[in-house]
Amino acid sequence: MRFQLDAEQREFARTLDAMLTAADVPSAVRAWSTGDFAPGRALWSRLAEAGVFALAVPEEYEGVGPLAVELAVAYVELGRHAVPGPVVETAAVAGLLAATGDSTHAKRLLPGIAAGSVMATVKAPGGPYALDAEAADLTVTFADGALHTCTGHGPTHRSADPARRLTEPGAPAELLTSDRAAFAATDAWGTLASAAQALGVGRALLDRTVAYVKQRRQFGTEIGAFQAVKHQLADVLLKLEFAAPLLYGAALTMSRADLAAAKVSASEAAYAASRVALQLHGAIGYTEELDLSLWIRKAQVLRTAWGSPAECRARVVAGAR
Amino acid sequence: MRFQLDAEQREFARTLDAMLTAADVPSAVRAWSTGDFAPGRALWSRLAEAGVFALAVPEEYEGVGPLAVELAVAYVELGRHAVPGPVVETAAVAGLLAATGDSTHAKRLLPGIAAGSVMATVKAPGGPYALDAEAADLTVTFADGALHTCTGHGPTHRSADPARRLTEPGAPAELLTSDRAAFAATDAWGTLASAAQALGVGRALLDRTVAYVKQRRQFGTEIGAFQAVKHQLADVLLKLEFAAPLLYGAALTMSRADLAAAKVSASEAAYAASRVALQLHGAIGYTEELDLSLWIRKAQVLRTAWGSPAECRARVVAGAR
Amino acid sequence: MDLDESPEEQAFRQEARDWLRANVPPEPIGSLETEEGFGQHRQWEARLAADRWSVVNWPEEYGGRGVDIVKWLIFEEEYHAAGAPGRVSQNGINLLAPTLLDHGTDGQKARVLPAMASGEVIWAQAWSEPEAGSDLASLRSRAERTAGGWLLSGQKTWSSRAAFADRAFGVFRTDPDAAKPHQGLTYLMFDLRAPGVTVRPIGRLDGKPAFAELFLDRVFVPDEDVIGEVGRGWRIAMSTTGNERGLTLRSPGRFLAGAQRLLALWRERGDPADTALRDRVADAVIGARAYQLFTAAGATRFAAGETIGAESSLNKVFWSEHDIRTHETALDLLGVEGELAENAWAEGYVFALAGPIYAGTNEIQRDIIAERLLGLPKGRRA
Amino acid sequence: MDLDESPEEQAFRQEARDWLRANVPPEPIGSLETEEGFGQHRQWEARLAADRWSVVNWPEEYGGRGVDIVKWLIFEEEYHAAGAPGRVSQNGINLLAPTLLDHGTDGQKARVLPAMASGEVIWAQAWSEPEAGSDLASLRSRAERTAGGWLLSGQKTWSSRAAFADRAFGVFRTDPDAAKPHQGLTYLMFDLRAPGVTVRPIGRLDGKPAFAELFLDRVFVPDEDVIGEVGRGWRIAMSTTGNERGLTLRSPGRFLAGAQRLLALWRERGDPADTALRDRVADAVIGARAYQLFTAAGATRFAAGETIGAESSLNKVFWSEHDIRTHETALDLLGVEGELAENAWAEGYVFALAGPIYAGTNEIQRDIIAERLLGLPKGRRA
Repeated sequence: MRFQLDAEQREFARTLDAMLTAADVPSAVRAWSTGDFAPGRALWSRLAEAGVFALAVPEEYEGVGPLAVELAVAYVELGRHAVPGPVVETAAVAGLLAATGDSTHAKRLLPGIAAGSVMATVKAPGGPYALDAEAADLTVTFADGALHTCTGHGPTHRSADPARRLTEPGAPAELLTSDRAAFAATDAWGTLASAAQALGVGRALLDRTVAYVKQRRQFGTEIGAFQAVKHQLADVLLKLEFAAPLLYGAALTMSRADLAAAKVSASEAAYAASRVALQLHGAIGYTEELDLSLWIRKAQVLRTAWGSPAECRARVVAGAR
Repeated sequence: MRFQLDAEQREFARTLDAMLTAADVPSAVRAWSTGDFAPGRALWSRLAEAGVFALAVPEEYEGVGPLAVELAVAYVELGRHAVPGPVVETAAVAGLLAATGDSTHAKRLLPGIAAGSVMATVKAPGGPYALDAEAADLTVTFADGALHTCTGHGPTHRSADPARRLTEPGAPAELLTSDRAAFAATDAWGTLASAAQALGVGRALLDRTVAYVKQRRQFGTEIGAFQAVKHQLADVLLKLEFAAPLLYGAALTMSRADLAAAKVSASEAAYAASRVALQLHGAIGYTEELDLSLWIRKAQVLRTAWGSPAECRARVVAGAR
Repeated sequence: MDLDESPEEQAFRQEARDWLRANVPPEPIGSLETEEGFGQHRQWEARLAADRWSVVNWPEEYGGRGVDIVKWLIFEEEYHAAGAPGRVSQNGINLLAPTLLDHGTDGQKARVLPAMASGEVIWAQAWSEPEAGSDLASLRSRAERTAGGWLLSGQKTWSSRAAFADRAFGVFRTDPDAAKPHQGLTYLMFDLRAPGVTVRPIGRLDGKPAFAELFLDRVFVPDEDVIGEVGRGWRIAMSTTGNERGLTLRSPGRFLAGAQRLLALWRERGDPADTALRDRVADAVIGARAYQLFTAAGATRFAAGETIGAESSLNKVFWSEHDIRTHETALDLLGVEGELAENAWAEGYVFALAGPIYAGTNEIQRDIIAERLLGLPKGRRA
Repeated sequence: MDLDESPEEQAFRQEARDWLRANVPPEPIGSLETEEGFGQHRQWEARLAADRWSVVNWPEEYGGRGVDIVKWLIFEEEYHAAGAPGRVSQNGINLLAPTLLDHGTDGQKARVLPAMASGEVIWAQAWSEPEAGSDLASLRSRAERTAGGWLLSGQKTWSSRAAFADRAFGVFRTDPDAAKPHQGLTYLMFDLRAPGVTVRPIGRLDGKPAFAELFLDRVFVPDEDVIGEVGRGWRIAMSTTGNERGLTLRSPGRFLAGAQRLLALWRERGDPADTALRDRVADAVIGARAYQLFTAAGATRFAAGETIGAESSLNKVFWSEHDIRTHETALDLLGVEGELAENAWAEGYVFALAGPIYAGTNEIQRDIIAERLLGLPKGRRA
């Protein structure tokens, strides 16, 4: 047993972190929110170069995967930097295609996903939208008990997180699979990626808030010296630090119950982090002008994406040994 | 609208408080816990003299009621002083008897309840026990869809609150009523009295803990000066202060939903008070030697008595206009 | 002790209900945080005022009906139950008007209040400054003496409604040499369109410009727009926030109506077997009822001449946390639809999120509760 | 990164499982907080020790198997999954033994450890004093020099197990004139049956004498029972609580088994439609798994030679609050039956309630988390 990221995995995280720190992601997020996808696309290409989208793609389809732990590592960084676009959905579609019995579609589509030239998204059975389908090259939809590709897309609705564009998928075009194993793989990779993203969002919120309370002064002292402030932040750290091992543990087992446990813990931790971040920043945290809002709004909506807290808890109880 | 206790009601509370403060209730509680009912019976007589047990009894049966607000006022004091015995159950039985269509039983039993000579208890439909039936003069039981008196009683089980003796009722003897209105009245008066008792328990816990943190010193200062201590106590006060108007509002309407709202709020507030009391007292609060334990243990078990939190919430949703 | 309404109160409730039924727009009007919606809300204020429903508890001479607090609570219940629009004039009505009624001159009252009641002049508050959040004693914006008045300079922020409002009020430092930071402050009213005022709207979390930054560069304020004595602005501001804040900042009617909407949503969309959500819906109903009754108790004491002091901190913490929980429950009930920015609960949720922050953060309120209501020793907080 | 067990670890797990299956009493033995149950637990310790299962991670010479931390975790999982009795020797094994192994003489180890491993000598801790709760620096009990040893005088309290145990350990003030309150303390072992010792059992909330007050009146302790250097007791005590506390105070196996028991109760008694309780059962399962994996990560680092510092505060807050929530859920699931003092969860609930208080209150742990892990400025806490 060696339950710790190895040196290579940690280095991978540091590389992504450095790349994203240098990339001015907040500007790409704001552009994406207005429907200008170019900066986001450019970021996407750089992430592909770094290997991020090849992690869920098996080697036989020009990927490097499946590498679930590395995917979790990468998506924590994507969440920490609030990378826009259907990053989670692309991982889910990759998982789907790799799991279809018929390799035709996998051969045609997976190499592009791995290389970053195919941005993919999916409308899962749970909801009416395919995230960012407007911007995607491939939209998969669930219809009539099977998964299909789509032609075009319908109207886009605004999300409470403007960086998430809720697009209705177009009409089903080509049948991909009606194999239950492919549905399960979609869900597994989507849940894993989403849990990792949420954990990263939570960490970004905590880090920014800790930095803020160290410099913000009220009543003659840094507010970080107030015990009420300390304890709120300590509780957020607790939630994040106990969600992280669930995430990596789920990446190792890829069991439905473990993934659900990771998703609910990470997204509830991120939501708690967003509430505390807002409370401790005060009014300035409540504006969209501060970058902090990019994470606050994402933390709110990630709770329901890829399994609401209630759905996840039901899966945990159903799947507990 | 005048939603405030009047001078007479406040004076009634003060009188009971003074009487109970002088009466060394903790000793009576400890005796009651060991099966020595004499000091509790003596206390019961004094409460009857003060009119407490006549409040749910209509005037036509030698009572002074029904006076639901006054009963709530009195039972808050009973809770604050941890008075032992089936005080809540006696109020419920009084409500039951007053609501039966047939006045024979009411005439026979209610004057004694009002005078304090009949200590009554009841096994409600929800559970297997009639609280303190060992000590009571009258035990009512629910059987075959009707309410009956009992002959004798079965074995007694230990409660987590040793002052509550969980006795199995004896065999049904005389039929009292099968009128649904009587069931409802039992429940209404039991729930009201229980909510009031819980509120009083919560207040006692808060008062004692506030007094403790003002004198207990750690790290060179009174622990009541720590912000983490302050905020925990502020939250308890909040819960109690918003449970109180629900209690008195329910006494005015006696509606099932309002009573349930009062019960769940008061007993959850009392439980929160018990957890904070224990935490802030530290190890000394964890011993049965300190009187504080009388309230801590009662707060824990009152949550489920006369409607668990879940049952109460179901009633609120069912009954909301 | 009772919760009864007198025949007169019942008649008042019926009159309000009838008027609202006949006049509340059948479809929701635009958000008051948008320019178009702001205009619609201003028109709605005029309609309320035309039939003297905009400020029922004010004296009749200023456009009110002179009703007592119980009737004001009744009106608020009916108002929110009817689904009537949010009150774009609320900053003026809740924060400035009580101050004017207590401390203003007759001339000021006659000049300001009727136009506020009619929606002709919409007021923004200008309390906070970039370096002074909950710590108002450290305000730095200043007013300098000039012929016939004062010149305001400095910066205010988190000025609710200022993006579209007409005038603003706040306290300014008139004596920088005062012995203590609370002293030397003066309460002033000023025109948001006056020369020297720059209004920079700030988008809140949902992008709507719910507040603004104000940059003030030698903005002239005539003496007639000073409220109360020069140098006593702090005490004047505090005297009004203290006694009625708990009762007027958030009316119980608002939460009762919110709980009813949630209950309706639950009945329409909820799964009866889902006790987890049912319990949270129940808590919203219980919380709204508790707040209504807590307020009724406060109103009874207020009507009997008592003042509401530190208890208003209990009030503030309670409603602000209740409001967030209620909206969280609604969003969870809506599931994936709850993510839509345009869903009926989304704007309310964002609005609710500000509750624990403004008007004194809930951390400060809890300190006040502990120190003033429980008598715990003052600490350094850190 | 993996969670795999080596073939050798799997074999160890199987060996432990087989032994436990053959040896764990089929019916629960008495509570270890009663005199009769204490004796039964002592016998159980002897049985464990006879087959070298009582202290698997100790060196073989003292009765252990010298296994590493991973195998210790495996043993604990199997132990609790088998429903084996609580460990009456845990104070000695978890608190005194690590100190002896680090700071004791060879003679002390040989004299104390084997008898501890076999249950022949059961140890109580004697840390707290009436006026020093979490603030250990203010300890006042003293040890005065005498020929060949020390004379202990003073009072200790909250001494777990002391009602029925044989010996105790703690720190005593040997130099009242030391410059700082942390200095001048010495770590000592003493006999609870020695002349001058009065043990007064204290009933906890459920009435069981889970701890005691110790009154010490010139109790003789020979020099051979001083651990480490005289005057350095504080540092010695701290050095052992720091590095492994997080890993040994509460083993994940305990919470995994608890979550399984709750899950079984839910499957037997729960209403599948009651999602409110289902969600809480899920949280117990999730929390136990999180704690298992968090500990696995810590064990990996520990095995790699790293030390566990302030992270043990995260650990302490997590398990103590998880433990209470799990028991609350079970009691709610039991409904009216949950009130019975004799129900299977009642003793565990009362035990769990102590978690957030002892070994440094959770308030202090949160201060440590904020200051040492998040780097927030030290405050005065008040």
